Amino acid sequence: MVAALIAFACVFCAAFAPWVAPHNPFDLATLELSDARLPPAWMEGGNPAFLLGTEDQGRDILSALMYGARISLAVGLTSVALSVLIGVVLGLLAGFLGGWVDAFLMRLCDVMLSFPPILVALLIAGVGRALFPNSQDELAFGVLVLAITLTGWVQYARTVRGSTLVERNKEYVQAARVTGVPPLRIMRRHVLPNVMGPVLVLATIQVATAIIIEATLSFLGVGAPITAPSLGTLIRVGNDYLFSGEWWITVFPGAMLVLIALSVNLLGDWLRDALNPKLR
Amino acid sequence: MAQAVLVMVSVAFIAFMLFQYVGDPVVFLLGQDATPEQIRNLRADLGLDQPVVVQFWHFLVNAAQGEFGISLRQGAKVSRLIAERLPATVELAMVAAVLALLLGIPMGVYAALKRGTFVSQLLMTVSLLGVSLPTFLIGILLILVFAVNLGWFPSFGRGDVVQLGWWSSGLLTAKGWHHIVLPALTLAIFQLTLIMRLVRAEMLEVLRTDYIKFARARGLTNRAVHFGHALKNTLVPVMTITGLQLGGLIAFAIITETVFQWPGMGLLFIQAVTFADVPVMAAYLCLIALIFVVINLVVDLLYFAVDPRLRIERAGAH
Amino acid sequence: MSLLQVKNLVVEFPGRRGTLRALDDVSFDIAPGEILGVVGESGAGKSLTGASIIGLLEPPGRIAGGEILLEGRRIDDLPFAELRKVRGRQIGAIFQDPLTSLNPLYTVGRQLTETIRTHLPVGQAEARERAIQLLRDTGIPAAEQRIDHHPHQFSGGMRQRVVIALALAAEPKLIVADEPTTALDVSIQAQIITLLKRICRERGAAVMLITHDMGVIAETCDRVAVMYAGRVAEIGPVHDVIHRPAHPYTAGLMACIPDMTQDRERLHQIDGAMPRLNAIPAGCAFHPRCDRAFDRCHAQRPDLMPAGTTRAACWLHAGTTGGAS
Amino acid sequence: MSDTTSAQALVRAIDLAKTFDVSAPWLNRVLERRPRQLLRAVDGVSFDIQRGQTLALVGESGCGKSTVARLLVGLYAPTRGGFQFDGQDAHAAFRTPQGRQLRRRIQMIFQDPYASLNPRWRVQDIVAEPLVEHGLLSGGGELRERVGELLQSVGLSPLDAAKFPHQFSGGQRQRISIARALATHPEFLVCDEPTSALDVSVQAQVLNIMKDLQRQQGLTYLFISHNLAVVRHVSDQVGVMYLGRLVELADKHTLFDSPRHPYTRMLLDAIPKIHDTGRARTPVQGEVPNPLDPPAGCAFNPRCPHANERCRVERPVLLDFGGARVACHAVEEGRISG
Amino acid sequence: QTVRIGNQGDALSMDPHSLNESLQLSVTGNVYEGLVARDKDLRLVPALATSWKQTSPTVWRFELRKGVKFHDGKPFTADDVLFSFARAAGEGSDMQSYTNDFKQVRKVGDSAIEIETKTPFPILPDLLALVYIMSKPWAEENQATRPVDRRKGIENAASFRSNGTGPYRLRERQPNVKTSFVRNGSYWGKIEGNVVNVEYTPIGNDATRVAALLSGQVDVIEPVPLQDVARINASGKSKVLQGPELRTIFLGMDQKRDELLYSNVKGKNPFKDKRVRQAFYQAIDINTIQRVVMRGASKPTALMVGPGINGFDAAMNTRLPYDPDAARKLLADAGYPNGFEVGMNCPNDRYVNDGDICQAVAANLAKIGVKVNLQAETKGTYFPKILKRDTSFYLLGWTPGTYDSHNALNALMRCVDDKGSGQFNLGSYCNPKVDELTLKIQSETDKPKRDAMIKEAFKLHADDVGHLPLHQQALAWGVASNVQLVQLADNFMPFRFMSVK
Ligand SMILES: Nc1ncnc2c1ncn2[C@@H]1O[C@H](COP(=O)(O)OP(=O)(O)OP(=O)(O)O)[C@@H](O)[C@H]1O
Ligand SMILES: Nc1ncnc2c1ncn2[C@@H]1O[C@H](COP(=O)(O)OP(=O)(O)OP(=O)(O)O)[C@@H](O)[C@H]1O
Ligand SMILES: [Mg+2]
Ligand SMILES: [Mg+2]
Repeated sequence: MVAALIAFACVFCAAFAPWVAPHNPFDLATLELSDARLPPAWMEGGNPAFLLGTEDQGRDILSALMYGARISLAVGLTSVALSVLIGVVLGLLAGFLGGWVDAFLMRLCDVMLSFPPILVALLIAGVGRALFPNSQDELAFGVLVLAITLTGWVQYARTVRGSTLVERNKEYVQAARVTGVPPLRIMRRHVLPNVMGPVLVLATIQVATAIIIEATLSFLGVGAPITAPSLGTLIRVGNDYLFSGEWWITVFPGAMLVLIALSVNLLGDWLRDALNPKLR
Repeated sequence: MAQAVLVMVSVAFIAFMLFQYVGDPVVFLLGQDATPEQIRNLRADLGLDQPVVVQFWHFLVNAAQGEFGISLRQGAKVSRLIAERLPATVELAMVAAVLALLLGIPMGVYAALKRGTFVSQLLMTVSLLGVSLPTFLIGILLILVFAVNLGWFPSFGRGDVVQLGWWSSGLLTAKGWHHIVLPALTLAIFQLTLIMRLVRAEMLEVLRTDYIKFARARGLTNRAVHFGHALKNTLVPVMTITGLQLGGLIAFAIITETVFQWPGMGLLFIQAVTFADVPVMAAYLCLIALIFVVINLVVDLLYFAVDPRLRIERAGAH
Repeated sequence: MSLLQVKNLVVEFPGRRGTLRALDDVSFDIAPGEILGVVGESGAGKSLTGASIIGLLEPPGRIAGGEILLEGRRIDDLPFAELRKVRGRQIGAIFQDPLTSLNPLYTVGRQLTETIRTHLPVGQAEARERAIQLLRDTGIPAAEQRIDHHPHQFSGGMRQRVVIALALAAEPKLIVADEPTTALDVSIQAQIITLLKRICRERGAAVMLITHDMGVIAETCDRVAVMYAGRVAEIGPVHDVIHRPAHPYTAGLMACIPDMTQDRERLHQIDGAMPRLNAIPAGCAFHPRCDRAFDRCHAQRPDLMPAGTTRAACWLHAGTTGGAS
Repeated sequence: MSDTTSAQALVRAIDLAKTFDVSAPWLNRVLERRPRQLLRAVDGVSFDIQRGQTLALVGESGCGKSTVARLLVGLYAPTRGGFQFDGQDAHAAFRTPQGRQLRRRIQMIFQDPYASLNPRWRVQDIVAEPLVEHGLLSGGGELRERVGELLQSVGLSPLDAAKFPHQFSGGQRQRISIARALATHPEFLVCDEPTSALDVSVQAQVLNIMKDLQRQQGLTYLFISHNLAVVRHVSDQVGVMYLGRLVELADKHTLFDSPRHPYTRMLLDAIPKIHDTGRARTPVQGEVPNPLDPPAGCAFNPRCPHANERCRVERPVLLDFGGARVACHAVEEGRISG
Repeated sequence: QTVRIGNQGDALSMDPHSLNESLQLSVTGNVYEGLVARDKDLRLVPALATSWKQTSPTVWRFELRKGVKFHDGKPFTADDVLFSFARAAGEGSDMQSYTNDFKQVRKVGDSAIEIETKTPFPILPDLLALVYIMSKPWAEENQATRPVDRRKGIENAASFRSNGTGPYRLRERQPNVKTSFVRNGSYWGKIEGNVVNVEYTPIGNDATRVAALLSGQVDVIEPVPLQDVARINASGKSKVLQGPELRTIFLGMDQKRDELLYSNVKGKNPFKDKRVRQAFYQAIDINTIQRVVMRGASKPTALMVGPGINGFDAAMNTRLPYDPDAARKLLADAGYPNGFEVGMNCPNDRYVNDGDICQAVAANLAKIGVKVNLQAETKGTYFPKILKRDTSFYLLGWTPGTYDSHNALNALMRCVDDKGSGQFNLGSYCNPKVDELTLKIQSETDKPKRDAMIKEAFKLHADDVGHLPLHQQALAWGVASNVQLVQLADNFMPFRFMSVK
């Protein structure tokens, strides 16, 4: 329960970062390089203005955390939402229509699966950057989201296809068919809501995974822009300072990531219960 | 087989299309003082001035003969480069997989059997940590603690290797084992968590089935019920996922190999990406696809071995 | 002395919204070699009764009161290791679905020998011998070969025979059979019931047969218990319960069954539905559906009382012996 | 059964057949050198149902009863033969735009009251779906009213419309299914084991409602069950199926009083008689054969006490024997008396 | 005595002519030698040539050292020199830039050669230090007469094995894993250090490399990430050797296009206005960058070349003062009182803390109202992009391969043509006077005169604010306490100066 509270507080801060954060870490004009790498306020040399210390450009870690979590969450949630969308639609089609549509889509999944996610993300990110050189930040996010989306949808497609195959043969679907409801509407109104359970569970895990992939892409040099650091970027940057004793640059974002993963999981559990009519 | 080939060709094609955007290898092949003419010549020499489709065709023709062309960066046959690197990655992935299974399955079983106890809840929470920390961070932390501060394990490389034909094995020397511990652990952590959670979920599912209830009703010992009956049935679905994850293991090896300077294919690939070395990248991806296909095949066979329901029925049972 | 005695058994499910009392004060006994039928509406608590006896209540369900005695020894509070020795050895069990009752990954032989060797001090070879004999006894042709087959290679009826063989493997004195034929074909049903009856008689095992099918009960059992909303409504010799039901619920139930011998335009029906466990009315649980209910039924809960040749939990019979509890 | 009435039969199944391809995927088949496997779930079934009458189909599990039902409601297209509804070829009509009209007139009630209602929909929406789908009603108020009426007609309260299926007992759920099926004023209801999953007491409730509705609205039923007692209660005619074929088709009384086909007799014998407590029976031995690999000749011959050489080679066809149509060599040859 | 070296990268090949890159040449330079060499202060010293002189403006004569033997025992001859120069100039070689101006190389007797150049060539010997000499017979025996033929992927013996005259022999080569060297017992000269075996391992990841040093798995690492310097020094087991490097880091601006590619200023190019360039210059707080980002390990510079390069003049090395107010004013004067927006390209894995420098610069510029859209990316995509001049504002570093200012002038400051002038002048800065001077400098043989011309060209460039020089980054090598070595400003790491206690 306490964990849930802390976790949701984190997410809240992330969502409303511009209003709660003490500084704006994305506004380069406010950065003072001379404030760089200050330790947390309670340590020797800390500055009370920067509660959790600063990173290597003088950004306030606390504010950067909030803004970064916002980006990470945005990237995580959008990409997961998109992959859910793609995956669910394709999975439904494959499962419901069967035949060559199914065969084709499942081969496509095989192909996608044989690209490890990081690789696909790496490639897409590379391609995206090449296609939109000197892209604005938003575009960079677009590319990131796309990269993570394209790696993520396969799982949903497979899951949904599996459950669709089961649901399709349930009697309530047949009842709708007997009534003459067209297949697409059956899929949308009958099958879809009943296959979303596992999808949601998967999605909550995937949000965390998406954030990690984003961080890993940062590690490999194709992540979010460094002027608007995401959690992943912060961790990656902080990573360089682990040996030099400036642990706070990476530890706080890491903890934040764990907290987010935790809260998203809790959210998922709650959502699953909330969406289940039997528990209403 | 046909499907496998199809998958691989599409992988190669997609890869090839994408790589055109990854960068320009020529920039790195020549020193800073190279003249524009030199650059033009080199580009022509490498065939990089040809349309992508033509390049892909050449690649395919080569690939069909088991040749993946020539690394732009290293000027060596890609097949040789990969053959050199393959053993390191495979050994790493295998050790990691074994580690993940050996730790993940018992932990999952424990969490399922002792559901609700403090330890199992702790396991579940800590496991969340395993999936929500990036591999590279875990790797660096392990190095910091075990290599630098405690000095128990080396921080990079493979240690001594023994050549067995073209296969170089680090698993035959004490030093090799010493070196593989940290990277394998790093690589295993994510999978371990996944396997543990999966085993737990499946186990709970199986424990609810009628045949478990019936086994209990027959008065079998707890051990026989949990391990003889429940666990084996749990492993059937776990196998599929694990198979798929093994492919993921090799992918995640990219990061691990980077962090631990493990001379495997992932490192080769990352270096190739940095220098836009298209043939190496394409070959790597094809190989990953191949491994994936093979793993799938093996999993199917294993399925066959474990689950009698899938065996072809002979001698009419009905 | 009776083989099994169930005294005032109470089973509860603690839940978030309070504790659910699923079995309330259930008492009956079974004599050695006797076949007791248990009937009742779905959800009446038949399976729970069976599960309590073999100690397989699923958590969070627990026995909250009463006791269960096997040959005079209490078995409901045994430690796990002791309880395990009772299961299979003293009490065998058969469940509804023969397909899911068998572990699909092991041959039936392995499952049989495993059970035998868990309870009896015999070697592998002898256990196998016994297993084959058991299969033979349950009417499986070519038992020597079939013993090495996997469950999926058997048809539904044969699987149920295997399940019966498994339940009998350690020669228990009591078999709890929870709807052993519901999942089976009409024609196979009769075979299985006949088999069960025969083999228990041969081995002198008592049976608690849980089913919905009054026909099966009528044909097979010596005595029958009718359950309603977690309580025993009526218990008595099978012929009497069927032909002279003392409890209105039993009567209603009998009348619901379509008759093979006479035509009726409408079936008799008991209006309404069995109450949910969390909303059991005060007094007799059946009173809202009972057309013979009177004031006392609304207020006071009846216990089993003698009603002619049977015992029924109904105030209508309070006068017959002149005593209520 | 007289042929004169069959001209006006509302439902006519003519040599209906359905074959499923249950072969392994193409690749596996090639690799493992296995032939294509066909499963004849229904193999030439013909019957008529008069308006306002009930035909019951009985038989063991897997004999093709449900497949017949699905053929009739258009869930499957027949491999062979056809089905005429009110004089028109139904399967041709299902494919045309007018098919919607036909679908309105034919509805189905399913076996499992737990699976046949979408767990995420409210009863209101479930019952209203056919109405909306066929454009019969649209306005919210009107719709709600009609759903209320329908629920009332099956003995539920209009207030139940706001609940979810899981809040109902099995019998109540089955009533919701019936309400849904009745929404479009169908003429023909296919009921696939509507009470098999229910308790006797609940079963009585459902059967009574079905009978009441038939009386009030002149519904025609195809009633599928393996419970002969139930069948005897609801039907006018009974068809006995074995392995995809009709082996006996007769008027209810004829069939129950003087069953001819050995399989019918076996089924009747298998019913435990509630009034003969303690009677010992010797049930027919043997098990249902594998439909993938049906026995040659009469499919019942391995279990039949009267089987002879002819039964093992030649397939019997349905022949008329004094009001009953039976497919059995033994009956034809008079080896079994009527 | 063994020294284990962990380096960021690996030599791509052992072939001394296959790539003109300092790491490769640094590694192969232990095995091979040129006619001349550089000492600890980067001054030219005799190597395989004992002396050299200009016999005419276009002819240089080199006396070859006698009695030198290759590792395989064959004697070193003039033929080997001719062969090697031809090989370096030939197909597949990346060393052509060093030999482009040769007209002919002649043998003069058995122990001297003459090089005739197309034009007078004052700095020829400087160029030859990196053109390593191979054995002709060995190359012929091993089919290695040409550097790797990339088209066929034919790697020849020279890629894996080597046969030079240098102080160390190659013992074993596992590309990207480990390369080991052993002391050449029959070296012609004196080897200062006492190291017998050298194991060279590439370790790409910074943290891993540092960990390897700290845990004692390697003895020398290069480079040390600046943030870890303190930690290493504090460890007691190793220390960081820091020193100036020749490479100059600077920013370039697109001064050619009439409208910037990545800016909100439409219809004109602000960078064409010197005031804007100067405003940028003065807005950058290089001292804070030096202190915080570089942790003191850099030398702010006003020149495009650093100390150690021919033509560097310390007197000229004074930056315009950091003055944001002046910068704002300059911007306003130029017509941008509210600043403007511009895209900036930056590598994040090429130079020391390159991404951080760019961020700091962007933050500095933000304070004068210029909004910088920074795109920091890996070198793999960065270089192809900026080399296509697909940039408005970029960061680059340059080490003149010839240790001479002319190289920098030619590559960075000349007007761009398609023959190679201004090849890295990616913002197309163009001042005809600088161009003219550069041409003259190339063939001026009189040193003082030449230096004066270099000085003048640099002055012109500085007055134009053609680029924004930032600093020379410092070298940082991590060295175990028991190892002694010499750090050269060109970042070469000759094993012969290494000793183990
Ligand atoms: N785990 C549980 N938690 C809460 N209630 C339960 C649980 N298991 C059973 N019950 C309740 O206990 C009651 C009795 O269940 P039981 O399974 O004994 O019924 P039954 O008579 O066997 O019915 P059926 O004929 O359907 O098998 C039911 O009303 C059921 O809802
Ligand atoms: N979609 C299908 N694909 C393949 N085979 C099928 C399909 N549907 C039914 N079958 C097979 O056809 C045969 C007849 O099935 P059907 O469902 O009609 O039997 P049933 O008489 O309704 O049985 P039950 O009493 O169990 O409902 C069975 O062997 C079944 O396995
Ligand atoms: Mg039950
Ligand atoms: Mg059916």
